[in-house]
Parts: sequence; structure tokens; C-alpha cells
Amino acid sequence: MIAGMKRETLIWTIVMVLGAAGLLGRAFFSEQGMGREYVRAVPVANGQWTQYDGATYTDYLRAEQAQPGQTVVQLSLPRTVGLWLAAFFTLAVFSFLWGDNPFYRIAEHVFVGVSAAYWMVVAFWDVIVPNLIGKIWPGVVQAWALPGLAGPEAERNLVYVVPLVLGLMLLWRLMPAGGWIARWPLAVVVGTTAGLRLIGFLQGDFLAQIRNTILPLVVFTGGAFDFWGSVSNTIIVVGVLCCLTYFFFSFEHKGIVGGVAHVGIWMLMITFGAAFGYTVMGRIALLGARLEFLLDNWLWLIDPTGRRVVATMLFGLIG
Amino acid sequence: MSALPAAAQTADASTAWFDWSRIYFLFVLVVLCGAVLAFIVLARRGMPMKVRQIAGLASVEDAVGRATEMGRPCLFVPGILDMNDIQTIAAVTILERVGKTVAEYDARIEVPTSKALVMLAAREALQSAYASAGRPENFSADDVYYVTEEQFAYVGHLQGVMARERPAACFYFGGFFAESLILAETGNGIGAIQIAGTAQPQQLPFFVAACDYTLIGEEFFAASAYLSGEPDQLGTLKGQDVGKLIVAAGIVIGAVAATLAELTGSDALRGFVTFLTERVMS
Amino acid sequence: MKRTVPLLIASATGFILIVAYFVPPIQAWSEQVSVWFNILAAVAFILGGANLLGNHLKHISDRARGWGYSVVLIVSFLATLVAGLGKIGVNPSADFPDFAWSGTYRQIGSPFWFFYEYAFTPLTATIFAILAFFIASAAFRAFRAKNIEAGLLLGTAFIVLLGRTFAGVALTSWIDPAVWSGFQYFTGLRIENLTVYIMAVFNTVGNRAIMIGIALGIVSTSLKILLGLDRSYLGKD
Amino acid sequence: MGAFLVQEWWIVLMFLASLAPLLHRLATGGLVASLRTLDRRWIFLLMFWAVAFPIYYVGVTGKTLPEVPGLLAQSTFDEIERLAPGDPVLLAFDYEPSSAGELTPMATAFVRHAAEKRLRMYFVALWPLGAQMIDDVIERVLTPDFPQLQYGRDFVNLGYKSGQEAVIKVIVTNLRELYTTDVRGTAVQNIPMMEGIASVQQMKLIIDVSAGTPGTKEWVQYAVTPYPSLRIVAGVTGVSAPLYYPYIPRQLHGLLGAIKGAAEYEQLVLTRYGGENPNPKYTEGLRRMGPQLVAHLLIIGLIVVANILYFTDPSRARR
Repeated sequence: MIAGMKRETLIWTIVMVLGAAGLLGRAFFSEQGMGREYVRAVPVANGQWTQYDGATYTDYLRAEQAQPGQTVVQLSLPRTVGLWLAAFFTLAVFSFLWGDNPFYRIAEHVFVGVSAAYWMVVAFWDVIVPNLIGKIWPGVVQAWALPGLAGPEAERNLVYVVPLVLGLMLLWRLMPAGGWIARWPLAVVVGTTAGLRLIGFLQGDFLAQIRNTILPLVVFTGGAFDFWGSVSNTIIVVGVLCCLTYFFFSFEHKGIVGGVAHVGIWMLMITFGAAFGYTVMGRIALLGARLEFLLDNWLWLIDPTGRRVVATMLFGLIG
Repeated sequence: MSALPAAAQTADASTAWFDWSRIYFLFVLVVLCGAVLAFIVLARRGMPMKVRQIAGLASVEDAVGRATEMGRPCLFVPGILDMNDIQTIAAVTILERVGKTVAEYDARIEVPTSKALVMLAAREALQSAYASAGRPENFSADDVYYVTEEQFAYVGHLQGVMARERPAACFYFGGFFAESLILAETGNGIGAIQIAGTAQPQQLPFFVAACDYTLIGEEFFAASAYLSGEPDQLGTLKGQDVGKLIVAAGIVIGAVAATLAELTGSDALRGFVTFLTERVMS
Repeated sequence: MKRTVPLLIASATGFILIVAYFVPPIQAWSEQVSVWFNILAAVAFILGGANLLGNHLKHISDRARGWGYSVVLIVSFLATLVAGLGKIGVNPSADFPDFAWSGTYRQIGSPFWFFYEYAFTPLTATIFAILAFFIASAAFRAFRAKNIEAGLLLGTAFIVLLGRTFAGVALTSWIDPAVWSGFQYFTGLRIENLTVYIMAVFNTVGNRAIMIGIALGIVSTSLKILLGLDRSYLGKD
Repeated sequence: MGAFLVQEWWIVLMFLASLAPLLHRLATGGLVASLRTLDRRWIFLLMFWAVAFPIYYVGVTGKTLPEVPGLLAQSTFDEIERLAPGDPVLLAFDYEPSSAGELTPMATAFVRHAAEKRLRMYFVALWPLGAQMIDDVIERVLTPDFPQLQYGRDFVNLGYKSGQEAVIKVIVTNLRELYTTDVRGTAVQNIPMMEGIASVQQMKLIIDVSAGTPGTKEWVQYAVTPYPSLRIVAGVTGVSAPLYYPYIPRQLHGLLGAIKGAAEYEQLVLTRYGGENPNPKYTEGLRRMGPQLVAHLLIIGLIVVANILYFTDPSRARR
């Protein structure tokens, strides 16, 4: 059995490697090749700098057709490397479905590193600079990173010294001693959360949901008895009461309480089933998007959005 | 009673010292909090607090025990939200209780976090758990570590950790989003016992389908009280039950009044229903 | 000092915010506090980053198993960090060409953008996408009608799934008053209508009950925090 | 289909070769017994083909399945269709790249529909990366296909503001308190189309593309509920759609759920404005419905097989 498994795996692996090689070869040696990125040079600020916008192979061929040897639309080496990296990362993550392997581990570690730094950078430029430094020392950020700061936004607001001090207390954690001082800002965070969420959930969810459940069990539409409307309302009111019974902590689920709680569980299960079914859609769409990336952007095997339309036309003429 | 006068009232209130449009809300708040407080007091006076079994919580100890036997670690994931969400705070409290069991069994627990503040809080909780189990020397701060803010990078790391270290017990408590099924299916693939609890309604189906035990919504918030077994903690659960009774009474009274109003066409009843929904519960 | 003071701080801030909800002149405090939280969370990134770096440097210096991956992690972390914080390769904003730092750190084509576009984005999307595979394996394993609960879970999911494809719609399109006039009472059984009914009634029931329960749980948890009954986050002295 | 299979014989070959070991085992090891011990990686592989094959087929042939718009897509379409040229609409892009696969088709179709109607478009984002999504859609739809529309006169990107639902609470009464400049740093008073716009209440419609919190729920709670004259339609991910049904139709006036909703809406926009040969970027959702159908059928099949296995399991009776 185990030997059989191994042979099976081996054959499968060989078939897949051959298939992948064939695919790559087919894409690579086709007339248009595969996996290249183009850019269009756009001058900004009266030509002081050049900005490179993404362009398609179609754009490149059109530009070449109009003026051979032009320099506006060009192959971008860094972006082509990036595209291949992106394809590698995509395949590396998919490889986890087979089992843990070095490719997945490389992708995982790169992702943790890049994303941790990414969010630090975002926090610095989008929060610390405008909302902390900019509030306490507006002149500094005005002269440095945010010259457009003006109006009431540019006035000093000393209230922000409070989060600054709390932040410094938090960072005291990095010191060899007295790290307990970091508990103070933590206490502020937890205390405010408790206060805000207590109010927020009572008002937003709790009362609103009860209010929406106060429904007449009998519905008349335009003077006539509305049978399905009445059934729906009755199910909603009775159903919510049954589910609430399920959540009671004081009684064991036995006897009448148990029966009612069971109806409650059934309601919950129907809810979960519906949510599950609905979610399937979205997840498949995401997988579709990734496979489209591999087949379209990288392998150039399909072209649903017309990035290489002119290409085939041109080659059609040549061929 | 229409929207306009209510809005005008709020505008008037902005200069006053009390927002009278919120008086009914204050009433609801006081009643609900009062119920919880009353049962805490009763518990301290020695009233017995019996609560029903919750299967998922009864099995926490089994799961940790199994991990110890197999010589594999436990994994505790406190969700991807920060300390400004009650779910995360509840998760940290649960971590202290689970951590105590882990310390008593001499097992190892790993807590990767996605937020630095959660890491700080989780370290405090776990350290205190080891101390109250009488094994402060076994606590290692390195077992609670920060990974990255990014949801899917965090998940990718957790997947890797699961595949490499093969924890025997996985606990998912806190705020979860799309990662719920990724975690639960990866955990299933390595044969771990999985216990989950969250208050994200849309993720419950995945935990229910793929984990061994799932604490649904309110059960999740009750977990820390259950695991502690302290009378005043259990008292808060009784207080919540009183809250549910009030909700049920409100719905029944409201629905009956609305039905009668529909059948009889009585303006007084209609007015009462409107008062209930638009004033008391607005 | 180490534990009592923070407990008092937590209680005081929480109660003040509850009171503020009812007192118009200080109602805006709650929004102010949210802004503060964002700042604190941003400062905490430094702690997180330091922890991440420290852990992986230790892996490397210990030559722990798989330390090479830690090198990969640290290199990608530092490269992204330097590129982003230093705004490397970023042109000044076109409106303020004299201010070297006025450009946006997200500028397309800059190194930081490169990391975002070619590492961050594909990795996020792909890890998200493997959910499709896990949904299939979970459906095969867990959706078995072992009891009434599991049967309902699976039955509903089945109907919703079918109703969202063109196949399911075709399956029940024969329930049409044009085919037999008696069908006019049964159009509710057509799969697309059944889906809407399930979503609007049963799904509403479940979600509502869960949300009410959660709100009660949050009230009691918040209260426990404010009273100092739940204080795990503060540790022991 | 037949011609496609002959022409693309290699993909058929790879499909059969990759499944050969499974078929071999099913044939030799007994169908039921092998299915009971099935390695879940075979399920992963089936899922891969269920999505990859239709994508390739649609990509090569350009054929899509016909879409019959449902009630919710129709009401979403009608909400926009009933507006007059020049009416201001708020487009909130509350998502980021991880959900772009599902939401981009909706965003594209919404913006195209609004542009065809000559509505004035005000873009905002409650998610940090939403601002980038806005720029993407402007670059994809408005710049190439509606060159007559001018930035600042016909559409404006106000960008991202931090603060989550607090942003909604503020801008619903006073837009300028938070939005002092647009995303390019131009002061709001210098943008022609901002004249006379003081708050969200002046918008004829809110169009929200939402991947979670903050998103549609918050717009409904903090904008539409307190100001019932406001109207809102939303395009949301499959996973979050079930949460919004309770708000229909009083607080939420149209809802597109997942790729299916996107495809239905695309179909409506195409029928009204499309022409014979629509640009492929406007049929992204329709294209994605192919893999969607096959993958759904696969999952349904898996559930059926799993239950047959369960009910024929001899060990079940003993338990």
C-alpha cells in the first residue's frame, strides 16, 4: 500500500512537472512570449520628473507601429521581475495545499516581513505624522512632509500631549526596568473600550434588534389578510424567542426548555447553512482572480481584457 | 413622535447638562447592569450559582491533557482585532484560564498575536496564569510573540506554525474573519482538537463545520466566567439571563400589542407600539 | 501602584465615557478617544517590530532550525521599512516641488510600491484564495446529515448554493403559472425565491438572536472590566 | 466546446493525467472504499480544475453564460437609473485589494453607469487602501472611456479618512469638517463641483462598495437610518451579504451580493448602454460566473457523495 502510494505520488509528480514545463515552454516559445511588463513615461511638474504609468503590450505595439524606436512606452525590467516574483509567490502559497515545503516557507517569511514593515510605514505617515506630530508641532510637519497643511488643521492642539505621553509609557516596555508602566496606557485602552462598546452595542445592536422583532403576528395588506407575511412574522418572533432560550445559562437543556432550545439550535443551523452557502460564492471568485492572474498576466495564455489584442492582429498579419 | 420633533429635541438638548432624549436608554442600561450587579452581590453572599454545562468548555482540560500526553504544544490564537474590541479582551481573559491549565499540566502554549497591544496584554495574562498555578519559573515571554498586523500574513504564519509544530490542541478565541476556515481546516489536517469561540456571526458557520467545539456568540463571552468557576463570575451569567428574560418579555408584549392593534385597529395600542419602538428603543 | 492604579484608570475612563453619552457638552469625547487609540496603536507598532526583529535575530544567532528563513524575513522587513520611511525614489508633490519630503510614500513605481504590488498584494490575495479549496474539503467532510442539526445546516447550504447558479434556477423553472395555473400558489418554492425567503426570515432570526446575545455578553464583560473583576490584561504584580 | 477541446488538447491531456492516479485507485481499490479514505488533496485538485478550466475556456473563446437579473440587482440598477444628469452621488469604496476579485466588477459597473448617466461623482473611502481602489477605477473607466468628464467638475476623489464609522457620523452633517482637501491636496473650496455641497445629505444616492467593517452596515446605521430621505445601494462580498438582508428594503434600497450580483448588474448596464461588442472590462463579473457555476456544482456533488457514503456506511448503525 505504502509502496503503491509512493509510486502514485512519483508518477503524479512527474506528470505535473512535465505538464508545467510544457506549459512554460509553450508560453515562452509562442510568438508573443510571456510575462513582460511595460511602462509609459509621463512627465510631471513641467517635466521636472518622469512618472512611469503601467502600460500593456498592446500600448507598446501601437506606439511602435506609430513610431518605431520610440522611448515613451518601454519594457520595464524591474516590473517584469516583480511580475515573476508575484507569480512565484502565488504558486508558493498554493503549494501549501500539497504540504509544508521550502517554497511556502520562503513566501510566508517574506510576507510577514514585508507586511509588518508595510503597516509600520502606513502608521507612521498616516497617523503619527499628521495626527500626533502635526497636532503638537504643526510647524514641523508643514516645513517637512505636509506643506499643504493649512487652516484650522494647522493649529496647535495640546490635547494630543495625552496620547503622546501614553505612547511613551507604552514604549517604556523596551527599557530594562519598570516595564509595568506600560500597563497604564493599556488600562486606558481597555477602560475606554469597555465604556464605548457597552453603550455602542446596547444602542446599536441590542435595542435595534429587539425593535425590529416587535412585529404583528397577523398582517393585513391593503385590507386583505396576508398569509405569507403573517407566517414570516410569526417565524421571526417565535424563532428569536427559541434561540434566546438556547442561550440561557441557568437551565440545563432538558424537558420543555430543552425542546424549545432545540428549535433554537435548528434556527441557528439554518442561519449557518445559509451563510456558508453564500460565502462559497465569494471565495471561488477570489480563486478565479488568482488563476486569471497566472494565465493572463503571467503566462499570456488567455487575454480576456484585451491587453494583447493588437499583438495577435499584428502577428496575424505577419504570419 | 415623528422624526422631526425628536431631532429638534436633540438640538435643544445640546446645551443642557443631560440629554433627555436618552432617558429611556439610561433606564435600559441601569436595569441590565443592575441585574448583573445584583447577582454578583448575591453570589458573594453565598447564594449557589448553578449553570448548565457547555461541552466546549468542559473539553478544554481534555485537550490540554492530550497535548501533554503527545508531547506537543497548544496553540492559542486571540483573533485579529486589537485591544479596542471586547472580543479580544475576553480572549485575553480566557487565555489566563487556559494558561493556568497548561501550566498545571506542564504543557507548552504558543500565542502568536497580530497586534502589539494584544501581545503585551497576553503576556501579562499568561504570566499571571503560570504564577497562580504555582509555576512562575516555567513562564517564557517568548511564547507570546508578535507576527504582523496584516491579516493574511498572520494567517500564513499560523498555517506554517501548525504544519511544522503540529500542535495537538488549537484554541481560537476572539474576533475572526475570513481566516476562520483556513485555520480550522489546517488544524483539522494535522489532527488537532480545536475549540473556537467568536462573536462574529458570519464566521460561526465555518467554526461550527470544521472545529470540534464552537462557542456561539454569548457563550464565548461566558467562557471566562465558566472556566474560572468563581461564584461572582457565575453570578454575571445569571444577570445576563435576567437580561434575556427582559428581552423576551419586551418582544412578547410588543408583538402581542402589535397583533392586537392590527386586528382591532385600536389607535391606543398602535400608539403604545410606536412609543415602545420609536421612543424607548430608539 | 503596579496594579491598583491601572485598575482605577480603566474604571475611571470607562465610566466617564458612559456618562459622557448622556451629557451633551462632553459627548464628543468618545470620538476623541478613538483618535487617541489609533495613535497608541501606531506607537505600539514599534514594540511589535522590535519583538519581531528580536525573535528572528535570536533564531539566527542560535542557528535554530530554519534560521535561513529568519534571514529572509529580516531582509524583507528592513528593506520595506527603509524604502517606506525614507520615501526612497519618491518625487516631491507636484504642487510643492521645493519640499523634498512632500511626495506620497505610495507613489507608483517607487521601491515601497514595488514591495506592495509584487509581494504584499499577490500574497494576500492568494492566501485568501486558498479558502476556496478549504471550503470544498470542509463541505466533503463536515456536511453529512448525521442528525437533524447537521441536516438543516447542509440542506440550507445546498438550497442557497443551487439558487445562486443558473443550474438551480433552471431546475425549478417549471413551477410557473404559465405552465399550470395552480402553480401560482407555489412560486415561493422556486429555488431563487426560496433563497430569498431563507435569507430574509430564517437568516434574520438566527442573526438577531446571536446579536442580542452578544450585546448582553458585551454588557456583562464590560461591566466586569469596569468593576475590576476581569483584569487578566494587567497580570500579577 | 468540442472544437475547443480538440484545439486545446494539451489541457485535456493534463486534466486526465493529473487525475489518472485517482481514477486508477477508484477502479482497483473499490469505489466506495477508496472514497472513504480519500486524501483531501484530491478534492483540492478537483476544485482547481473546476475553476481553472472554465476560466481558460472563457478566456480563449470569450463566451459567457447568460444572466437573468434578480430582483435586488434590478432595484439597484433602477436606483441609479432614475437619477438625472448632474445629480450628486457619493461613491464609498470600503474595500482593499484582498477583496478586489469580488468587488472590482461592481465598482467598475457602478462608475460606468454613473458616468453614462452624467452624474457628479464624489468618491470617499473608509478603508486606507480604498483610496487606491478609487484611483484604479478612475484610471480604468473614466480616463479612457469618458475623456469628456473632468476631474473636479464631474468627479472628485476625496480619499481616505481614518476614524471608521465616526467619519460617517461627521460627514453626514458636515462634509468639510473632515474633508478639507481632496486626495491630490487641492483645497475643497477650490474644487468647482464642491460648491454647494455641505454634507452627505445633499447626495441623491450613496453607492457603497463594501468588504466589511466599516462599510454598508455603518452607512445604513449612521447615515440612512437617522436621515431617512437618503437612499443607498451597496455592492458587497458574499460573506457579508447575509448580514444586510434584514435592512432591505426600508434602510437599504439595493444590494449586489458577490460575483452573482455583479454579473446581474453588469448584464443590466450592458443591456441598457452596452452595444454589441462590450469592452471586456465591463464583463468581468459575467466571465467569472463560468468558474462559479462549475465550482458550485462540484461542491454540491461533493456534499451528495459525502452523504451517500455516510448513509451506506455499515459502521454507522453501530454508533
